[in-house]
Amino acid sequence: MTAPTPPQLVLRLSGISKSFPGVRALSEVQLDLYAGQVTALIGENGAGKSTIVKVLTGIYQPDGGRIEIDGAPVSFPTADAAARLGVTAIHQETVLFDELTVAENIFIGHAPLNRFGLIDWAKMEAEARALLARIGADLDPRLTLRELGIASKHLVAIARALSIDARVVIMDEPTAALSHKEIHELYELVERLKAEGKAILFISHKFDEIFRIADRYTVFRDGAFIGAGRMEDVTEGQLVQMMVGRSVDQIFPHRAHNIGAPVLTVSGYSHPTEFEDIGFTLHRGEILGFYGLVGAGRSEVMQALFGITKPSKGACRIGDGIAVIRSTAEAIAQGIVYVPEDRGKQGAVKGLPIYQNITLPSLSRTSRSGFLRLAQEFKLARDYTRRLDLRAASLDQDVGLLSGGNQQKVVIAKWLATKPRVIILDEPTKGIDIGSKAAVHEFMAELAAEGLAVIMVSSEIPEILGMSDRVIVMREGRIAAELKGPEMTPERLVRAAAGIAEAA
Amino acid sequence: ETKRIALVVKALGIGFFEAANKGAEEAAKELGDVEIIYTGPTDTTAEGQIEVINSLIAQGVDAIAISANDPDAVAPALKKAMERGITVISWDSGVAKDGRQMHLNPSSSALIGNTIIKLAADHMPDGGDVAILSATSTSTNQNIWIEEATKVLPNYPGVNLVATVYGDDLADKSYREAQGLIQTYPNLKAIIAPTTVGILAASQAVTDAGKIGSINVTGLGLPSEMAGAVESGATVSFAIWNPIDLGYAATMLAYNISNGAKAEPGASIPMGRMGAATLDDNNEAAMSDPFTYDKSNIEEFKSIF
Amino acid sequence: MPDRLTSPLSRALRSWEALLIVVAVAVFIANAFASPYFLNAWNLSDATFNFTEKAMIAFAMAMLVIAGEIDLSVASIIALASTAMGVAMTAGFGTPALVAVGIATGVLCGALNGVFVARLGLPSIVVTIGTMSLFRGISYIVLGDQAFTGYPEHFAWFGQGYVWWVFSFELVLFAVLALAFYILLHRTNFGRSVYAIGNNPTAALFSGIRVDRVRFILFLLTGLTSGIAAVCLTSRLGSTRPSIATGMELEVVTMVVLGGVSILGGSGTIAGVVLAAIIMGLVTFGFGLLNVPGIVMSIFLGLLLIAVIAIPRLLRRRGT
Amino acid sequence: MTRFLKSREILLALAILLLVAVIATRFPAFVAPRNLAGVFNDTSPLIILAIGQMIVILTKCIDLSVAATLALCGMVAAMLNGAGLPLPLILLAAIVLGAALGAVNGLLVWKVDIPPIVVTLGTMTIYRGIIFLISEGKWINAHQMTAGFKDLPRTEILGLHVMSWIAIAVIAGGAVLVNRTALGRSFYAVGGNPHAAVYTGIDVGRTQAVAFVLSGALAGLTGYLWVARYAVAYVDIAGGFELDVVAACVIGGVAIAGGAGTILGCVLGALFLGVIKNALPVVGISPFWQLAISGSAIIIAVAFNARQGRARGRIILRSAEARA
Ligand SMILES: Nc1ncnc2c1ncn2[C@@H]1O[C@H](COP(=O)(O)OP(=O)(O)OP(=O)(O)O)[C@@H](O)[C@H]1O
Ligand SMILES: Nc1ncnc2c1ncn2[C@@H]1O[C@H](COP(=O)(O)OP(=O)(O)OP(=O)(O)O)[C@@H](O)[C@H]1O
Ligand SMILES: [Mg+2]
Ligand SMILES: [Mg+2]
Repeated sequence: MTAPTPPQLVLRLSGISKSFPGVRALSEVQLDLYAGQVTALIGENGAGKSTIVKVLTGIYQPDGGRIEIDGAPVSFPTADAAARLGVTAIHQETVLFDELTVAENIFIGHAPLNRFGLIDWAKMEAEARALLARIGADLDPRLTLRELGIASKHLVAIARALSIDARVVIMDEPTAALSHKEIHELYELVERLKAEGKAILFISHKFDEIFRIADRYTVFRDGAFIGAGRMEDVTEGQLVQMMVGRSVDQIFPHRAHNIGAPVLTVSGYSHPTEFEDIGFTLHRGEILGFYGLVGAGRSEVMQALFGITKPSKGACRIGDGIAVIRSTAEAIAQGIVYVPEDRGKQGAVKGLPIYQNITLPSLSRTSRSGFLRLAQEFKLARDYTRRLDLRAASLDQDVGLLSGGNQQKVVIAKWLATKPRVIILDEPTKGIDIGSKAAVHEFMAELAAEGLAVIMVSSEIPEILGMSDRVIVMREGRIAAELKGPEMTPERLVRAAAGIAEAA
Repeated sequence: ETKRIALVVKALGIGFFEAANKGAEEAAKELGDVEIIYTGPTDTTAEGQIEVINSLIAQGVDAIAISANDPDAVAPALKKAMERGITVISWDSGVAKDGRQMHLNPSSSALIGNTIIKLAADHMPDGGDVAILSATSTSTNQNIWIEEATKVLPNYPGVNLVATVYGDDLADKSYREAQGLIQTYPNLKAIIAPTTVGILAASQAVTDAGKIGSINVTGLGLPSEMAGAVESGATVSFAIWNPIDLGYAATMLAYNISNGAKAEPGASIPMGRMGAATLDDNNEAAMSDPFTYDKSNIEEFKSIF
Repeated sequence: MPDRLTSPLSRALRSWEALLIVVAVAVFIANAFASPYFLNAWNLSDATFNFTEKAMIAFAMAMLVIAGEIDLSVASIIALASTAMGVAMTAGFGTPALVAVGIATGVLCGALNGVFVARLGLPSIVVTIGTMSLFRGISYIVLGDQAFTGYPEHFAWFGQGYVWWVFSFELVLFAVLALAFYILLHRTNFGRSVYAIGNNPTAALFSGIRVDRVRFILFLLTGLTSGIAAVCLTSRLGSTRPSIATGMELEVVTMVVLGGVSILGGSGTIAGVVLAAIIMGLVTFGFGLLNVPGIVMSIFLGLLLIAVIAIPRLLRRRGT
Repeated sequence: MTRFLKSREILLALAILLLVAVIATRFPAFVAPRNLAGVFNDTSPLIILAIGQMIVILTKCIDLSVAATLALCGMVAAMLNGAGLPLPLILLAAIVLGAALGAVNGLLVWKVDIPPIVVTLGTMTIYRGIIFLISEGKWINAHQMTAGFKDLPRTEILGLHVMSWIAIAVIAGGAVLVNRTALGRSFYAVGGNPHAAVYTGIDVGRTQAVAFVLSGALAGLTGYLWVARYAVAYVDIAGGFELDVVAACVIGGVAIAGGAGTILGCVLGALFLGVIKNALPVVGISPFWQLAISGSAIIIAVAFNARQGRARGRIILRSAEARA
């Protein structure tokens, strides 16, 4: 084993820490990136991967630690500064401008200028077209971004990152929303960047992908550095062990599968732009998993069931009767509740205290003829927070001050307090720590055992396989497959979600 | 003990009322035991005047002499003032009858109405179209003068009143309204503006439109403000009574009534150097005739008010 | 886990309302020293007319702003409601009918705003800038340069009458509405949903709150209180002109913001608005007693508005 | 440039043409080139202010203090004229003072983080009050101004008044600024998605402050023009004009939530109001109708714009993406 020349160290982070109110996102982590090599950053949700990306691109200022480029200490006070020092990133969430054109989104902040110092639109569009071609995206640079779907937006974000001539390229889950073909084009691009000698940081939850393109790995767990090394020296099992700190199959609770009568039957649900011909049946005591890539449209279907988006056709039966759900209030009255994916925007009402969050959908029960009764509210809140083992200073603490996992508990408590028949959990463990995650899983199992019908939307294969009785896979707004029992293998899930034909 | 007399004006900062205040101070000096409180809202609203009146009531002033923005809206507040023993008179722009003890017109309304038409007619020997640019549509005095002017119109054959528009005593709005008149009525011979803001804006508009000589702007204005227009020829002549005299007379009347003079029909109440006011059936009196200014005398007066 | 972190008392002492009480007391004492006429029951009673009508609207406006909306058309609603009363009076209606017409016009105007904002989803600031012109514009079309005068004698009571001793009808109505809005905002499910919507409209919708219905009702309430204020103001002035209450919307919004209601929605109390109303009333009255022109008072109020919002923010920044 | 000609602008232009055509059928004199030039000239202050306001609104702010800034700068210009300052210096002073007043707004928004509507509500009364304090409430009338001071905006060059030319220059400058400069594009970015703007290295607060400075400077310039044109300065000039300015923006399709709007739309919005204002007296409709008409125009415009720009939601179905 003789490497011709040892790879050159470009960027070194050491002792980097970052805290948010109530969360220590990074504690003294380290990370090395080498020229011409792909380093995979691995860790569970909430491990701090995106946080380190933001530190590296000047979005967040670290609380402590050193950043060195070519051995010289540097700092990134703004996003601009990071770009000037040759660091560029494709961020996990698409941070783009809906009202601007594709070309502008790619070049905003460093648009090509003509000799009068004015933006040269023609040149900008030509360069944008070239960049898009380079990543194999067939997009008109003059479209406004609003007119694009999520995958195309993601391609624009990639083109933007490449528009900066950088030495360090960071990709935070770049393939999560892309189709099979686009993913392959991205891999080729990564190879080309490598050949150009760029140092690449690649973040992904997909092991096949990591083993395919990465040269090195770094593992974070709960904001701490766990280990790093070369890919050829490690197995998948070892990486998983490092990521979670215990073996995988212990995570999920064992549960009896007592599936009862149908509770909810959906048929032919469609929407002009978001989903088409969705149909399934949900039973008492069942946990039905919904799997798909991010942007597959699962959340939209769930929100239609919950009365937020209106389906253009389709029917829905609850128990024996046809249910017409025109508003969330009607959904709740019918016993359907939805724990949304976006906790910050849709779940918790930050600014209101915990107990008021919990009683919000149950006010009709805690109040008397429209007048609030605080004692009743506290009683209800106490019951459910105790059941979910919520950690907070008091019940009238602002929800916004709680940690992510505890906020999620508040949101779940809020829905359980309505005593529903069907509970839809959209990415219920996204971004919450391992301890809370297990508690949520435990709790879901309990709910099903009590006879509730549960729908769980998740993008994590282990969670889907570990918890569900049955899995529906969605792709681009349609049901791609329904799997149960022995059919439920990671392989088949991934194939169905990505639209790859079954292996013979 | 000094008498505190409040001179309440339509809005602070208007040249006409500043001049009236000079007259009030003159009266105060002459009387010796009078303190003038010169006050008013900063914009020409009735609500603003009511707040001012309320604070004057609270201060327990001896008399209020007001030029009202709205004859009816201020009446309840003034009634309250009278109930608390405060002498209330109106001057310049009047208050509804039950809201004051007497009203002092700067001149007789009929005379003013006639004067403004006559000023226009004198300089249009062949007759033609005239239009009126007034202050706000709610100004009592302007409305009465316009009414009087329309009454005497038949005496001026050939003078054809085509429109009455309102500039709200805002320079820019009056300017635009004047512009509109010039465009709409190609045969317009004169614009009559019975308000100092309006006549200024109208003469500016006529100058800007290049119509000096073909459209004569006339009405009521202050010599100091109108000197330029008379010089340029946009205005041949205009009229006004002396606002200093008006402020002086109002102060004298307020003082005398507050000291026991009875304000009732037929009564004659002295107003210092201005003689005496004789009240009519509505408890109204006129101060003096309007005085006409033109090239011959403007120089003399423009530095006075 | 305890239900409450701190006792309500200690919380109250550190609140915005405490700051306002300090300001109010300071203004009161300053006034008492500055003018010998200030400490007089009748004068103080007269002073309340400076704020009662605005404050009635401010209560409803506070709820609307807490819910993240705004209504700039309130003063124009007063003009239109007053005009409608004038029309009704000319048609020979009696006092009770006049009151009903005024209030009903207010509610209708509110409903129109509500439809545009809650049903059609248009931004309330723009819609109400539009209806602000529209409503007053209709008054101008109806009245032009005319005025309605000669309201029935009984009608004067709403703006000029006294319930008992120095307590005017308007002052009593102000107190009653303050109590009613206090209960509505702080003691009912409806009030709770208003806070939820203001803090996070999406999450409120996801929690089963009929967000649009709540918004619609809030616009009805500003319309209603504007209608009530129109009755009081028309009665107090004894006449209707289309220019009635010009510019009042900004004073109402100032009162609401000064009262500690966040213009971004989500927080604020009725008590704060009551205190802000009293402060604004005392300031205008106090300056009035010294014959300070109204515009100087408004400089003071403008500075007060920016200062009371800026100072806590600057202190917090230095603290962290 | 065709890219900026969205259908919204075309429709608004058609609406204005239709309006003018209808007026012309009854009053042909209205469409005489001279008269149209007059309408444009009368609308110039509104156009200049609306462009400043649009920039502020693009960044998700609002400037309610424009009219007060205008009035204060106009008063100062008139007073400086009285003090004998030469005209170029007066113009400069008005613009610089306007920019400074805008900077006060901007700094309060940027550094103290007070919501723009509250800041400008406060400064609007403060600025007006300052006029009262410095002028002692007195008017400055035509005869107290020098001829040169009054003549500049009404001097005619190539058939248009200087005031119109200034408006045209501001339109051109504004178009270059927002379409062709990095700063201009950052106004859109900041208002369209402040969160993403941070990721592209744009300082949101500073950009907003710059927008206020620009709006203030334009208001300062307009202050001089206004006072010179109408030959009078007093506390209340342009009272309530801020609402006309916001209305012009809204009618022109500027999104009140920020991030969307064009100079052309904004100019058309101002012209729409200008034509109505000028046409009513000509057509013989009582001026009392003007308020109601412009109010209705605002509501129709905002309803129309909202309908056009209605968020289409996420586009997940591939077939739907092409159609969008
Ligand atoms: N702005 C913030 N405020 C508060 N907490 C934050 C903030 N950003 C991140 N966190 C918290 O920091 C921790 C690390 O988050 P981070 O986004 O870095 O995780 P991640 O490894 O990227 O996870 P994922 O795989 O889900 O993207 C999480 O607990 C998260 O809730
Ligand atoms: N068209 C889009 N434009 C911008 N962002 C989008 C778009 N579609 C999705 N996103 C963002 O991508 C993230 C995840 O996508 P989303 O929640 O839509 O997935 P989904 O359709 O619910 O499917 P799933 O739940 O299967 O991931 C969210 O942060 C969402 O805001
Ligand atoms: Mg991440
Ligand atoms: Mg989702």
